[in-house]
Amino acid sequence: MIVKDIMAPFELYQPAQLKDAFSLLDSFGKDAWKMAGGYDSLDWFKDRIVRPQAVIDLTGIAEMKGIKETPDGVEIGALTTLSEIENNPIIKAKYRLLADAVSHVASPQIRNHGTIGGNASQNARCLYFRYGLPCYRAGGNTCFADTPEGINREHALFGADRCVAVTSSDGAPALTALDAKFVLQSSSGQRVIGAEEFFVGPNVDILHLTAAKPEEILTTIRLPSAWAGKNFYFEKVADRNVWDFPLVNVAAAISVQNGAIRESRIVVGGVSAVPHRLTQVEGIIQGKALEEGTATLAGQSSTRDARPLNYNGFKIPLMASLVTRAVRNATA
Amino acid sequence: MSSHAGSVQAGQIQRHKLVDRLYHWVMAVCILTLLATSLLPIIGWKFAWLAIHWVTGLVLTVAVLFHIVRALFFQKPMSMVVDGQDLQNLGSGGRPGKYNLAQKLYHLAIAVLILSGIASGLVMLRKIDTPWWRRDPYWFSDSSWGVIYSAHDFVAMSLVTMIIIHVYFALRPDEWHLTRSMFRGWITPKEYKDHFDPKRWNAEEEA
Amino acid sequence: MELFRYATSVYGDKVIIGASFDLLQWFVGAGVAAVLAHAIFKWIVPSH
Amino acid sequence: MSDADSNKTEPGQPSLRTTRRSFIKGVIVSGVAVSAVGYVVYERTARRPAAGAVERLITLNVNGRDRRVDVAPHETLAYTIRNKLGLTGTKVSCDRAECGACTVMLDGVTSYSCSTLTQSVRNRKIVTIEGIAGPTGGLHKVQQAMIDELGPQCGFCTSGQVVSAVALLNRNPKPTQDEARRGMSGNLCKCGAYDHYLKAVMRASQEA
Repeated sequence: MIVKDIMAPFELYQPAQLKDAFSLLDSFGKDAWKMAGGYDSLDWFKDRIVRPQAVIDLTGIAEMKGIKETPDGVEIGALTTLSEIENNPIIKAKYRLLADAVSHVASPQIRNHGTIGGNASQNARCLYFRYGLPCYRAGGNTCFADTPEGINREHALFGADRCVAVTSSDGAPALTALDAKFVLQSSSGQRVIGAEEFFVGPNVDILHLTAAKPEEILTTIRLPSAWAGKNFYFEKVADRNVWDFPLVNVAAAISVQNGAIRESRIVVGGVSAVPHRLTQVEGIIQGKALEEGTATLAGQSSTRDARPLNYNGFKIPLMASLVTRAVRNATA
Repeated sequence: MSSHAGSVQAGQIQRHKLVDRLYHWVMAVCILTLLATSLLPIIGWKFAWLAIHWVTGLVLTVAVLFHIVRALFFQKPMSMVVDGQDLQNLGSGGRPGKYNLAQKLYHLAIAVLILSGIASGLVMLRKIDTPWWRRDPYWFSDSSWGVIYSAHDFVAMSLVTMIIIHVYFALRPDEWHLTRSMFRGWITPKEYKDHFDPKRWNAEEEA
Repeated sequence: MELFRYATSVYGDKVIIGASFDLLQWFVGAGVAAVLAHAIFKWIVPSH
Repeated sequence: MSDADSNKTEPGQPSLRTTRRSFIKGVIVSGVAVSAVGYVVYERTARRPAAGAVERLITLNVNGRDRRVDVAPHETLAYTIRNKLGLTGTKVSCDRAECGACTVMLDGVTSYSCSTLTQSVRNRKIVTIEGIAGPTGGLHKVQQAMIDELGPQCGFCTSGQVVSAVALLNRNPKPTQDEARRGMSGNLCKCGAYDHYLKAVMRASQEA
């Protein structure tokens, strides 16, 4: 229920080092809430849907900030703000796809404080879930969106399993297209997983959109050099150009050799709980000449397995158009 | 105990026919699969469990239906029912029939649990998309669904307790003749003489 | 510790949505306890 | 003398009545006093915060001045600057980072103060609409340009619009129309005076 007053009280912790954050997470367990930029977190608190005992403000951890080049690509601290990424010369030169994508997030003020880690890890925007209803994603046993009366124009075309919510991140499809690796750290060590493992669908975990465990912190995102400087395309379609989450967005990274597509990664957001990678389409266009026919073929074949709900059928032609444009217009 | 028809050979007294043993093991695999697919994700091992879970549930349902029909009409259903003699034997220490009191009570408890698990599970199938129908969460009110889910959850957790107890008894040396018979189907004449009351379990007639 | 999981329904009522899975450890414990009790009983009182 | 007459104030004469604004500020000042008393009385008996937990009495750098203020852990910056520091020029409208009325600058970049915890900006330089002025202390050129272009209608979004525009021009003194539109895109105007604000930004950028 929406209560418009100040938030319920919580204890705030501002660790300056990762190890302090881990010990806080270990001692508070389920009662802790990890907060980065805070724009999403504070909405949960204000609506009193999430009432953590302890909020751990990660923004003081210097080791999780900044962009640096490494021998095999670029490392982006999870606390790096979207504005910094958008304006970073290395990202703009080598991974323009990500700079493009994050420049479409929300509004300037939000980009100034929203972090790439928070953007990639943000929870579903399904209005029933955000309203605090006891749906599957909230630990309940029903879905309010996938019903005859449910308003589901923003919901999933692919991979729905009881829950039909989608990922609303603009950064996530771009990171997936760039084959980013996610570094998750906890007091017991670290693991590095690919985007396909980091983002999880409701069939695997109906309560979370990412594989990060409660005691883990997403500290770093690594972009491999394999996709640096390839042909990129990002486009987002939303109801408004500012603030709104994507209805559908597309991020494509295409490696071209002698006018033919050598390899590609095309990822669509807003159509599934995870960034929806078009593995089949990538296979179909591999080796084909980069021309109009290939682009049309990619678009047409992209929506083959779509299962629309009552009100989101419009996403099918929208997605097909975006994929066509991505293949047609991807440039270095 | 001389030769009889079927697979029973000299020196072997048939206890469980192949079809009954198969049923037991099919049920065991189904229940372990159902428990693994439901409880492992809860304790933190996440995987795509739902499809395996409901398909296994349907397999178990068919197996249980088969067992009910077979036990009621083609076997001796009374051999699994607690009778007065069982209670008298509690004091006197007399030998049981084909199944002892503990087995009868265990069977009763498992029957109640699995039948409620299947009943609640079949209703819950209405909440998911299957090849045969689209989900309809409005079949019952929120709280009715909650009660059904609670029943299903309690059955699942109770089955864990029951399986621990079952495995323990199967591993006890003084019950090995029973455990072996669930693999090979027969017991030795000596085991028959030592553990069972021939008046209450006429193995010759049954075979 | 609660026996059930609850949620707030569309109409603002507290509705039951399932059993609490915190109970799982108690069910496992009950099984282990029953096994131990029987084993100790059989150890103290040998069968006739 | 009718009621209507008694509410009239002669033009040009200073009003002796308490204005709505000064009344609200008085309430805020007394509120600060009361909460400070609570701080003195109760803080000694309160348990020491755990390691890493935040202190309540902090120093904020607002508009170039260091201000000591008692801030709860769950307090938003908009709440602190309006209700504790008395800087009511910053407005709160949606309280959900969706309108821009509460825009302030943190280390020169704009932020929605309604959705920022005060405790998380302790070490940053906060600039509110009150801290924006021209070189001689008068109106900032953006403010003058907004008056000239008839930007504000109801005026509720204006302080946010000014802060966004000043931050934009500090970073990019000669924006193109598209850059200006993009820079101002995080501020809603319910009256729909977007073109006026945009023209004002362009006018201010040409004056520099």
